[in-house]
Amino acid sequence: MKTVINEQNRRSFSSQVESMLHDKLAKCYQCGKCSAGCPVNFEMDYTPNQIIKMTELGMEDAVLNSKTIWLCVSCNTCSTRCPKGFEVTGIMDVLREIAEKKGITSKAEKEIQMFHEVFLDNVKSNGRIFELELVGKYKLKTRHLFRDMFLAPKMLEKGKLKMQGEKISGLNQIAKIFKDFE
Amino acid sequence: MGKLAYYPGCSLKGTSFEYEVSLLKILEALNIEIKEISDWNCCGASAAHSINHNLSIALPARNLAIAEKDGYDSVLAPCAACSSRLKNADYELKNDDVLKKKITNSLEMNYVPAGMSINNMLEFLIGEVGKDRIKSMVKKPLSGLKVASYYGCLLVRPPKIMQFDDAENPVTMDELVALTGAEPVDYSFKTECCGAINSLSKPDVVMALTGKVLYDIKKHGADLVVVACPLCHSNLDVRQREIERKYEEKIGLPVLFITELIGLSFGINPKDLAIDGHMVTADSVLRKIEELNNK
Amino acid sequence: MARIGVFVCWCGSNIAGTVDVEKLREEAAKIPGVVSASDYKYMCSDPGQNSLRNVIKEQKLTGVVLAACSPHMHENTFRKAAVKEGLNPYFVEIANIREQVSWVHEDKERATAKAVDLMKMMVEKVKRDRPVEDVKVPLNKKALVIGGGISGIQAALDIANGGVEVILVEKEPSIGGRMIQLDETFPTLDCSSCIMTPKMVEVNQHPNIKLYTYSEVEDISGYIGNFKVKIKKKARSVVEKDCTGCGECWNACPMHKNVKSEFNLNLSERTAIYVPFPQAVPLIPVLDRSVCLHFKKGGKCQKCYDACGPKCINFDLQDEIIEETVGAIVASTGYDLMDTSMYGEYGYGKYKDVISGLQFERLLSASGPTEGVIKRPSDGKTPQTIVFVQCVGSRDPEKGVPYCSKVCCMYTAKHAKLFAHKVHGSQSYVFYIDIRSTSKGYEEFVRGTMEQDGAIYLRGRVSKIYEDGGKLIVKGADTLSGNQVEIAADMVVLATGVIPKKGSDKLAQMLGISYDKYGFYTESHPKLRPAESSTAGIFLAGMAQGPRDIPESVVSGSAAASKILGLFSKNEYEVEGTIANVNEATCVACFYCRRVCAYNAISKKEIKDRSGKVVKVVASVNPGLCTGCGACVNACFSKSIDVKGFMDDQIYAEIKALAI
Amino acid sequence: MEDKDLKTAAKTTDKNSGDPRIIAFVCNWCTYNGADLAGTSRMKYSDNVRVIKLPCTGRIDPLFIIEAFKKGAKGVLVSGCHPGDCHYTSGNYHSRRKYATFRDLLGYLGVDLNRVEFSWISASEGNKWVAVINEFTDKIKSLSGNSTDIFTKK
Ligand SMILES: Cc1cc2nc3c(=O)[nH]c(=O)nc-3n(C[C@H](O)[C@H](O)[C@H](O)COP(=O)(O)OP(=O)(O)OC[C@H]3O[C@@H](n4cnc5c(N)ncnc54)[C@H](O)[C@@H]3O)c2cc1C
Ligand SMILES: Cc1cc2nc3c(=O)[nH]c(=O)nc-3n(C[C@H](O)[C@H](O)[C@H](O)COP(=O)(O)OP(=O)(O)OC[C@H]3O[C@@H](n4cnc5c(N)ncnc54)[C@H](O)[C@@H]3O)c2cc1C
Ligand code: SF4
Ligand code: SF4
Ligand code: SF4
Ligand code: SF4
Ligand code: SF4
Ligand code: SF4
Ligand code: SF4
Ligand code: SF4
Repeated sequence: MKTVINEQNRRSFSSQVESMLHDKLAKCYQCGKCSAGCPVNFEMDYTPNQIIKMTELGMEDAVLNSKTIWLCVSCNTCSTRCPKGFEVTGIMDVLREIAEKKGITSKAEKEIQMFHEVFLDNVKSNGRIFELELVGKYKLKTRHLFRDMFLAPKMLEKGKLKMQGEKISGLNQIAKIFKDFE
Repeated sequence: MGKLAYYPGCSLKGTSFEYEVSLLKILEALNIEIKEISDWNCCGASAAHSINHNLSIALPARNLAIAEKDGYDSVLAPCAACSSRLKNADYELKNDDVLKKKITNSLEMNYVPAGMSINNMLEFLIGEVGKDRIKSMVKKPLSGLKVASYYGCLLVRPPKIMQFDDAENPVTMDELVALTGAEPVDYSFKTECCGAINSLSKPDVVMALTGKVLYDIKKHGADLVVVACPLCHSNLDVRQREIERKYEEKIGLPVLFITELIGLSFGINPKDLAIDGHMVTADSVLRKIEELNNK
Repeated sequence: MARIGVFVCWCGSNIAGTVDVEKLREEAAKIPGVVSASDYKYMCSDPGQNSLRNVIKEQKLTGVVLAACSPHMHENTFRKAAVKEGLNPYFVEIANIREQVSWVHEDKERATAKAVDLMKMMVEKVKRDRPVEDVKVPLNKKALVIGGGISGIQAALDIANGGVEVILVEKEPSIGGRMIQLDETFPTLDCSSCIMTPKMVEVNQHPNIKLYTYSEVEDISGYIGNFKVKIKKKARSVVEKDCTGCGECWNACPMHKNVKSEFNLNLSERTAIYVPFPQAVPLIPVLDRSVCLHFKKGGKCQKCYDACGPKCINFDLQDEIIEETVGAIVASTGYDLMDTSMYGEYGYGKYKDVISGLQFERLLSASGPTEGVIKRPSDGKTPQTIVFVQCVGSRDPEKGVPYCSKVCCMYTAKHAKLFAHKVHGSQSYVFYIDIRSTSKGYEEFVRGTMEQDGAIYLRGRVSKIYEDGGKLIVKGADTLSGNQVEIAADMVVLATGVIPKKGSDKLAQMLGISYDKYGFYTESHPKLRPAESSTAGIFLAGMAQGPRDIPESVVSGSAAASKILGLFSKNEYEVEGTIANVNEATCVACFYCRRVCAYNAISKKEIKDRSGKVVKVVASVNPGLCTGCGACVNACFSKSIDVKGFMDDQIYAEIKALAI
Repeated sequence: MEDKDLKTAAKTTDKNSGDPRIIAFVCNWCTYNGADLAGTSRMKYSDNVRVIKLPCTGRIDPLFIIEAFKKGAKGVLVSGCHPGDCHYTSGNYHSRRKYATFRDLLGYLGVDLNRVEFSWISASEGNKWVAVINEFTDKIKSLSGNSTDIFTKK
């Protein structure tokens, strides 16, 4: 891989990330401890420390289209062990948020991205999660109709899946929150 | 003990109803009253902070603000994810004045950060209830039962926000296990991540992570696992059969909520604790308890 | 009445080319108090100096101003000339009209105007000069060295060989410090005890060295040339002069199972009466009363006493306090390793086979608990695979310290090398972030570990270590390949960072020297006075100043020694007289001055009347310690303290001379 | 000292704002040598500055600054060694800590803080000395030259 650094783009991207993150990219000294402990590192295309360096170098496209940012499950193992106290988990949040705002759809990990979107839609319309609806909508969207569905009968039998969701009465407040922050 | 608010969160009203049932049962036995926050909303769980930071603070903030308005000074959030989101929101509101202003404006409610004590299930049991009180209620000590405590990520990390136990070697749940008379089992992956929210969208990854934890627990000779998080529970319990099939090795580890284990030691009928609600049946555990009691 | 002479120098055309020297002379002549104003081509030349001397003599000058080059060039020259005519050297002031006027400005009129200003300032200053006498402090030519590691030993030997008496105080039962715990030493792999033991013996036998082991400094007062020291010699319960070191006592002692050996870092046990290691100097045991059955069980046991031929065990011996007076001190108290149990993810303390670098040294050492055979603490098996983790505790501001411990890159390379030499077919893996191998032969040494001895280096930190089936699984990163790796190891050695010896901050407070936030002693100047502390007469050596290896510790020990020998080459210590001075009449004893003085130069002084009753307490400046920095002057609200040569009235006069 | 001493001496600088008098309090070890270096390197800089040498910036008293303004200076520079390079262990740490308090005090006394400058110039920074003097002089020239306005800030 070869990267030609465009100083202007590099600065604007890295400073956007830094200001959302409230942390400095230069703090990371690339020891790799974050990546070593990351539970999902085996699936990632770039390791967390690479994502940090790439962000510093302004490799915006590669970073925002990476699998890594969507695979991260925010377990905070990285940030907790980082010797420099760098917000590794935070940078993943920030990059996902930027990708989302830019309308970038992850090619490799669109299901994860979609799950988050469907989840928030569910919150928006009910104020709470109605799991059956959530799962249904998600399955419809991703067209993975049958995957996981074999669990449903047993879960129903155990009383784990409710047929009726609850809606809260302050839905207008929830709508306002979404309007203000979406 | 001040006025105690209860934030159940969505899972306890759905897939993890066993958690709520058992929790209410043991609190009843302990004679402790908690009240659900009125008209609470979903905290946004992992989805909100994954793609919208401000939303991930605003959603839980509404619940905290309602609790404050209603005069509570302590919230119990049994779901580890919910308690984590509530603590995160509290932390951010405390440290980011600009955001705090935006959010309280949007909510049209005030909230004083750090004014409320936000407790996960374990903190609540150890801190608000107290070891002595729990111990005094143990009618049927579970001695001889080997129990592995699985903490996962959300209870302990990030430590600067969670302010709970040791992030690498937590012991609180083990202490509670010991109170029931059971024997805590030490193993290597107490705080290793189970894959959490990606359960539906990335089942293979989740099975790999959860499998690793389960097989390690198995190897260390536990009879069962206890958890304090619906997400952990659903990955360890609901997915267990599939994991066995995938890795072609039996696990057969019942996964109980810590509240259920405590309920059993209180002598509460397993049915009343909804222990039959799990996908991996807990019969083996119940049988072992009977055997040990008869000895 | 002031009689000032002003001498304007042309410096050839260097000054005269830009400054109107005649005008300058004329202006000088107009100033009240100036009785002579002259100019000359080269004031610093012999004829120039002679004319200066002549005018001083003939005009009976009370002060001299030279408008010439920078005082840093020729102030001394002119002062010496003035002294020859009986003038106090501090009555010579220089107006710097070359470096700060003629060489930096071009407009002749304006440059001349500035030169006039500078000259006037100096005239006003010199009018207010008071005679300053250089202070002479008598020196007790005896040195105290605190800490008998390699740096302290080196300092003590160098001083003693220079013919000066030395007192060496070591708090452990034996001298040797950390170095004697090491196996072979990088970069040349000499056996540590082979090169260390002779030095230890030499210390013990040197006629100029008085050795106090198992002793600590209790109190220090005084100043350069005259420190009063109280040394507590802890009771060994053994009469030293009679003991032959035969070992009958410790062989007889029943307490050999449950006391962990400090020297072997808990990897073996020792008896209640013990020497820390067989080559201890002095070879005299210490009876550890905290575990001895005689003391714990009311006199039940006295097996050691029975076994001892010369009957030199005495259960009733008490701590002794010894008082000494010395002229200079070396602080060489060395280091400790960090406690890595704060790394829950590495399982130090939980997994027996996760050990520190210093523990590994003991496993390597032929005189160690395994007689040099590398064995796992858990089951005694020889490991085939060892993972070394560098920078544990160091470079980790979150859990440890931000600094680099400097020696661990090298000792890890050494460990991997020695492991390869001792266990054939074995494999070591080293996790590192950067390799710091910057002294002579070091980089080659590390390369050798990789290229000849086959250690595999992975660039990255380790995130977690856990046990699985008798193996330690090490989860680390290799950022170069971009991979996460897991290695199943038999043993893990943590390259634990170094911190100052416990209690070094307390000792620093007692000595009145400054130390950084970690507890390392700070040098008087980090580059140019690395052997000196902030306090005159107290010198530094070894790891107590900061991470360093043996060669550097030796160099610093020698440096401290040579500073002391230099100091002691005279009978008195001379201090420039431009130091602080207290007006006892106005001092109100608030001691704000003492708080700001970084050199501990201010003390309380009691003024007594004839009957010996204290009538007043005032601040008193210790000329041996004061540097004349002037910080105290501003702290004093009653204006009772001033620095000679830079008195308040002089500075105000200079400002006033510039009034427009 | 008697004021008439001065009256006999020639006025050397104009009173008008175009030619302000600047007094620099510098330490003997670093900045004074830095200024000397500018000289030995024959660099050129504004001739409005008059240097007063002190042992250390730790010796500097806020009243010196006030006095300098009272005696007609339009700007005051304080310059010493870089932190950590102080000839005296911690002299300039003291003064650095003091500067914050200094500024407060000067502000309280009504001194226009634009007219007081603190800097660190080492013995090897002849060029920095030149730059600091030139920039500071320009800055002072750009401020109004009326001496009263130095003290009349609320
Ligand atoms: C694992 C490891 C391996 C190493 N290997 C090498 C190597 O191969 N080559 C190399 O060059 N360097 C090596 N080093 C570095 C080397 O150990 C140090 O550079 C050296 O020991 C420093 O000597 P010192 O005299 O300054 O301190 P120390 O050896 O610590 O000596 C200080 C002495 O002062 C005594 N003391 C402390 N406080 C007091 C007090 N208040 N009163 C009286 N006495 C006191 C202590 O008991 C001790 O005896 C290694 C370090 C480690 C940790
Ligand atoms: C680019 C660079 C930057 C550096 N920056 C720093 C820094 O920021 N901080 C730091 O601590 N160190 C720094 N250093 C290192 C520093 O320069 C050296 O440590 C230091 O100068 C060594 O001093 P020395 O007296 O040993 O040698 P030198 O400075 O080389 O002095 C040797 C002298 O001996 C003379 N000489 C040689 N042969 C003879 C002979 N036969 N007869 C008579 N005279 C002879 C030479 O002319 C010379 O004057 C830097 C080095 C470099 C290359
Ligand atoms: S652990 Fe911290 S310092 Fe190390 S690479 Fe990751 S973010 Fe950077
Ligand atoms: S928070 Fe994300 S990047 Fe960090 S360790 Fe967990 S999954 Fe990996
Ligand atoms: S037996 Fe006596 S002489 Fe021998 S070492 Fe012990 S104390 Fe010394
Ligand atoms: S008296 Fe104490 S030191 Fe002596 S042999 Fe008995 S236990 Fe050991
Ligand atoms: S010497 Fe090497 S191992 Fe030690 S702290 Fe420095 S870089 Fe890390
Ligand atoms: S040779 Fe110089 S640049 Fe390279 S590692 Fe060594 S000190 Fe650093
Ligand atoms: S500050 Fe002044 S008055 Fe106070 S003790 Fe010191 S010299 Fe005396
Ligand atoms: S001049 Fe400096 S060293 Fe001397 S007493 Fe005052 S503050 Fe201390």
